[in-house]
Amino acid sequence: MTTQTVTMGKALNLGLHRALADDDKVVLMGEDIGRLGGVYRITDGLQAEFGQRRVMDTPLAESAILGTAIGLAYRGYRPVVEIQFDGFVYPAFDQIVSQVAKMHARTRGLVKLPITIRIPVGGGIGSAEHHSESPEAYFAHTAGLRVVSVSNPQDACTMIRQAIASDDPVVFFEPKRRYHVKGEVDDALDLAAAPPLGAARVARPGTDVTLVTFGGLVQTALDAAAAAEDEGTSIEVIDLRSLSPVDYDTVAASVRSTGRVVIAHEGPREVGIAAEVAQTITERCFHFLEAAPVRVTGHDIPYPPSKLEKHHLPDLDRMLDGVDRVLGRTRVSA
Amino acid sequence: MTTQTVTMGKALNLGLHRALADDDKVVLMGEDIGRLGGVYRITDGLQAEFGQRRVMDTPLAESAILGTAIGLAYRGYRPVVEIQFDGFVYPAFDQIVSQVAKMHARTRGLVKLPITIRIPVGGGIGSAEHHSESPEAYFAHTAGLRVVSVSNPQDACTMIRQAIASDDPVVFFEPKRRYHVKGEVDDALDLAAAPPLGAARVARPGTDVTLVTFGGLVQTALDAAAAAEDEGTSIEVIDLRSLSPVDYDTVAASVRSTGRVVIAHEGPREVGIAAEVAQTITERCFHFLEAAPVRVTGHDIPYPPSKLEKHHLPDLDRMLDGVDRVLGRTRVSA
Amino acid sequence: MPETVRLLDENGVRIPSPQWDPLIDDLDEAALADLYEDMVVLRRIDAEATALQRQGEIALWPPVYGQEAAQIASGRALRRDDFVFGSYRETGVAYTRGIDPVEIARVWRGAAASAWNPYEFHMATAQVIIGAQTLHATGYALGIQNDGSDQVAVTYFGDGAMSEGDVSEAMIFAATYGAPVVFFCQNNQFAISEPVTLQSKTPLADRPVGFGIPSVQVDGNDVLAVTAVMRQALQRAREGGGPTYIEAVTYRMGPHTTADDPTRYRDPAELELWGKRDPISRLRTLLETSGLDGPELEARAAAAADRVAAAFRAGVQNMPDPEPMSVFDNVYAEPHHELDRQKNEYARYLEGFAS
Amino acid sequence: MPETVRLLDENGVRIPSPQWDPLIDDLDEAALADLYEDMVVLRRIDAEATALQRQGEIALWPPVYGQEAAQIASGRALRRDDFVFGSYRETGVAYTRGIDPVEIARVWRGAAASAWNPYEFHMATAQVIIGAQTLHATGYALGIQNDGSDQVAVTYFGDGAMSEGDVSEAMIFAATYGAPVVFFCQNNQFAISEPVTLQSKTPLADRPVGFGIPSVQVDGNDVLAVTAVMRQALQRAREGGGPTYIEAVTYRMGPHTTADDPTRYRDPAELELWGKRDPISRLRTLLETSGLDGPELEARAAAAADRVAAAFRAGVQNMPDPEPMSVFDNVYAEPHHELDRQKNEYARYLEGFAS
Ligand SMILES: Cc1ncc(C[n+]2csc(CCOP(=O)(O)OP(=O)(O)O)c2C)c(N)n1
Ligand SMILES: Cc1ncc(C[n+]2csc(CCOP(=O)(O)OP(=O)(O)O)c2C)c(N)n1
Ligand SMILES: [Mg+2]
Ligand SMILES: [Mg+2]
Repeated sequence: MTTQTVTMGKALNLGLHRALADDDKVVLMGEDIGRLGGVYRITDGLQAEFGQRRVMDTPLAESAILGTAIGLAYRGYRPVVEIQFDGFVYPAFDQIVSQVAKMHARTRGLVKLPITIRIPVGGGIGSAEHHSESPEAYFAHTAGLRVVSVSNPQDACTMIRQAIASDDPVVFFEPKRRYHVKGEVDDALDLAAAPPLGAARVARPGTDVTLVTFGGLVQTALDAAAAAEDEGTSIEVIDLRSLSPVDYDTVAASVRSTGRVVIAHEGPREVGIAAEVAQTITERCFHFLEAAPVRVTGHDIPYPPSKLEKHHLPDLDRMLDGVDRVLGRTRVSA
Repeated sequence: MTTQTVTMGKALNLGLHRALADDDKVVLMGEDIGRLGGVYRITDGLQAEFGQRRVMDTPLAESAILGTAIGLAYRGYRPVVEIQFDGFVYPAFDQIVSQVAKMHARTRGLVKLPITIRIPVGGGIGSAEHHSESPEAYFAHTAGLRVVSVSNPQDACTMIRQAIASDDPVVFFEPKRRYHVKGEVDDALDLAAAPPLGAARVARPGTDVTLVTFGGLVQTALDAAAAAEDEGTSIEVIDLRSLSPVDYDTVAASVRSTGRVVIAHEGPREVGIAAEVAQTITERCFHFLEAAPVRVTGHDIPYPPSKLEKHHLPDLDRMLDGVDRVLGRTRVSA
Repeated sequence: MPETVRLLDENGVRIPSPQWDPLIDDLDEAALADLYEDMVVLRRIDAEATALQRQGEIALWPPVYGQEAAQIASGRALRRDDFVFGSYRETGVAYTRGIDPVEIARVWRGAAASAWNPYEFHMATAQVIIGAQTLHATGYALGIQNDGSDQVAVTYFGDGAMSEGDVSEAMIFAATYGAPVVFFCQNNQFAISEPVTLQSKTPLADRPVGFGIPSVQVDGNDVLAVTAVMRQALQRAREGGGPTYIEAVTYRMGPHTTADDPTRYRDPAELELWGKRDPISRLRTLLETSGLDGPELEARAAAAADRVAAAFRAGVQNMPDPEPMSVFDNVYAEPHHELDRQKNEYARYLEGFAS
Repeated sequence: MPETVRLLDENGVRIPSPQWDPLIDDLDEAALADLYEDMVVLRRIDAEATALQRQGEIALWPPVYGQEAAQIASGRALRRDDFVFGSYRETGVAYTRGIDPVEIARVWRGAAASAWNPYEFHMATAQVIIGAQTLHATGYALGIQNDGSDQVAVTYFGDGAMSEGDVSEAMIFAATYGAPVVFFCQNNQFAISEPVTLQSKTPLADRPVGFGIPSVQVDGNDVLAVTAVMRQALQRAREGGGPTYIEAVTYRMGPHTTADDPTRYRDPAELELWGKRDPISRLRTLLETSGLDGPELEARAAAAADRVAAAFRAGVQNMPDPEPMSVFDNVYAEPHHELDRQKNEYARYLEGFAS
């Protein structure tokens, strides 16, 4: 085992590198991913090493990136597509929803589309309009796709390899605000031995409240749990990792023991991921619930200008406020 | 008051006619809507009467239809756009999500986009792939849009007029399977006196279970309620009419009295409308709930070939099964 | 804009062309008679399908009627291992690939989401989203290029499709990478009710030129010309010359689908005019002129059409409905616990009725 | 492809043109000196913004550096009631419309989602989704047409945008309806790191021709030529002649935005080459040749730039942060009970901290 301490961005780079090295059917496609190495440098150095056919700078057209990835997959390739920012995935929505998601069912399993759609996601980075979106719910609602969101360097490295290895299309969310955070990474981990792509993770055990989140908010949830502990509340933090399907066994087991659940995400609340998780948990754990599940989410508004994003994004205080609400307390804030 | 008995399709035609006659800023745009009058003849005769500038056959490009509608709205027009079938809205998704939904907030209210996006929706019509989709959740999740779904001729006629009159963009779903069903329609109803666009309607009062649905399934729910009455169960049927925002006052009032709620729709379950309605009701009525809210929905699959659509779509039996489940009974079917 | 390539005029008279003739000099009478038979069979499949639709055996059918030469000649020009990505109106192309029309009807009957095995026939299943397949073909062509193969990807689409952003993007990608793909546009003059003049005031074949793609307009009702231009395009792609666009100018003699009523929007005089440009009778005249026995030719083709039609009808009528629980199949390639759960729930629900 | 229109060469020497000169014969020295000053001021705004970004006053800035002639000359050619739909890199065009650069910086500071009032300046606020605005302009032009007005809609976009399906669709719609819209493409050779050759191997100005739209390529660093072609295009649109495409060939001398490092992908020799084609010094030479006092001209422009820069800097530095609760404003034009509820919840939550 060879571990190194790297940022999450570098961990993704290592994972992509290994996928390219392991399987010559893997090709990377996207805007500015080749010579520049991507605006976040996630693909840095890969074109130089693997050449322009394996790491393709494409013309500026997202629908075409997905559409040609489908054709490549049709021929046996495993395309890994980068959407430059979350807000630029919508021009490709038709190809994703009507083609990528439906092809395997349409062809009765004859045509597999092992396409990985990498999307830098979410806010908290002080960026411009369309650069801080959280479109996870659109994809989780779409049958035929798998949707994951990574929260730390080791998961980023392992899960990108698993996503590429999966015979299903995977929408792979990378929270931008975590790109620069470092951690220990073994980029040669045996994929079969690693937790499967669909498994949630108890990021911190606790007994009073279950706090479910994913991606960029996992660290916030851990911080909230640490803060709550000082106040005498024990929070179990679950990192969903997979948003579709959700690993409900892990979530339900926790809620059966705590009786209370808070679900947090950056994306809008209405018909969002938290609604789904909350209702499914209500269905499966109704008699264990001491209180209605609480959602701590972005508001139902277009992403605000960055000076105001802190008033949109769930932070430690809003998570603790949610915890208080699910505990039936009215929080008196610091 | 001048009422006539017409199909829901004709009721829409009458509503569009009145909107065109009342306001010369109203323009209709879409594929085959002019000379042909639309594949469902909803715009039949309108081009002949109002001319090619008011009722425009457009080139075959959905993104452009929405994009140019935005430009027209920018200049003070009130475009009514027809998407030929539910499955063809995705090429326009970017313009809808990134422009239509966000423009008013982006420009601090300076630019209004009173665009109505008409979408024939749903299954049960024995049609081909992409012709029976239920994409409501994608739009209800999108802040900045209003989303409605009509279930009967009078609502169709009145609500299309209200949608066009609204200064907000409205995604207007028309369940295809109801186009041919007739009812009494007054197409000159005073819009101010009519129930507002956002209001739900108790379609049938009842005491044991609240059955919430919309669009094409309202009649099914009424039939289920009638059948259940014979078995001694009193179902209150709520026609949501507006999917975003949902009129939770009406739904919550019902659930507070029944203690049990079933939500039914054709679209996929995961992160669907029913998840949102269920969770919001759980939040607002937790202590009134005798059982977890039950969802009766399409499966999380691509819409199946039409010979199998009856195994995907909620029907009377599946609704009654849901009612039994929320009542804690195990249904013994006929 | 180059002129429209035409090698056989509307009256079945051969128009010699030093440029194009060498590309079809192997097309002897036997080969032409085969093309004739293919077209007759195809027209019969359409007629049979239309009848089956009227009888309620299938829900819908999009006829190829009028476009037989465009589809048969271009399809026959392909090598077996070339790969086709078409729309929903490519019965003729599918026929040239050896695909059983029963499989096509399976979809229109609502018994399957798609039909044949794409890898068996080197043809993707039908695409309903207008223009989407042009990108798939371009991507497939990039794969061919990566593999160093001399196969060609061929995409079929309509005049209406030319307006969809996807089709422009496909040409842009194909041009940028010099991908071995042929864009075969059947300009049948209509997108449902909309005349092609609504998609463009200028010839559609001008567009690819703007993207840097060689473009040729061809009389789509002329088997010889279609064969020639298609062979040239394939050859160019095989030799690394990149994409070509072909616009086959033809006419949709039937309705958009069996659900359509073209009398609402179509000029009868136009229909009559195009009826005189029929691809089948034109070829028949040529064959007769070159000495073949017309009635014999016709009888042989009719016999073949009868055989195909009978098998087609029988296949459709005997088609079983799919299994209810199959709605859950193949949504994912790998295990999916949540969908399994839904599947089990629904199975239990169905069992409730059995008991 | 017609040749590139150029009326002022790289050394500031006037190239006479019987075709184009009549379109600019009113441009006397005073008018040219104004254009010169505009360009100097614009370059200064860029420099100031870049400094403000370094100082953390704004988060990001997309410089126009190098593209001054393309934006100033085309913007100055517009009538006040023409309506502009641009991208995020149109500081110069906005300047010609009278828009305060402070408003532009407000957005890049993250203090507002958009800046000025579109109806006050007849210019839509910045568009970040590449190419989307070309459709808005086309739709607006359809409205102009309906109204029987002789206004023109003008859309600005980049070489990279030419690949997005929306831009092709916009040209298709504009051509079909003969909409009074000018497509103004600033080919600054790059889409972030990607050279224009990745978007197209052939000249971008060929594409509109394929859509049936008159197309002209112009030296984008030549104020005279840009003025001439823009005036012609506007005139055509006003007279009912429909859309025109203009490709202004220029160069992005700076980074894509202040966050970009162009040394990773750009050839220094190319940069140097384009530095010699500078639009400002070229015009200055012309003015000097025609007898104007260079240093005086420069001093006057510098003074104007100083004034604008000082006001700009002060405006940005004194910009207040927006109100927290304003995130809920204007999501809808009409009352929305659910959002009001969320707003009230959040207000109560914030009040909790105050207590
Ligand atoms: C994205 C999309 N929009 C709309 C439709 C509805 N539709 C089906 S066929 C058709 C016309 C297609 O015309 P053309 O491309 O000329 O092909 P043809 O039917 O003439 O073969 C339309 C608008 C669709 N299938 N997909
Ligand atoms: C739909 C979309 N995809 C990707 C991006 C990211 N992006 C921002 S600017 C840019 C390059 C644009 O190049 P060009 O059109 O030439 O304009 P320029 O920046 O050179 O002015 C890209 C890819 C975006 N903003 N929108
Ligand atoms: Mg057609
Ligand atoms: Mg550029």
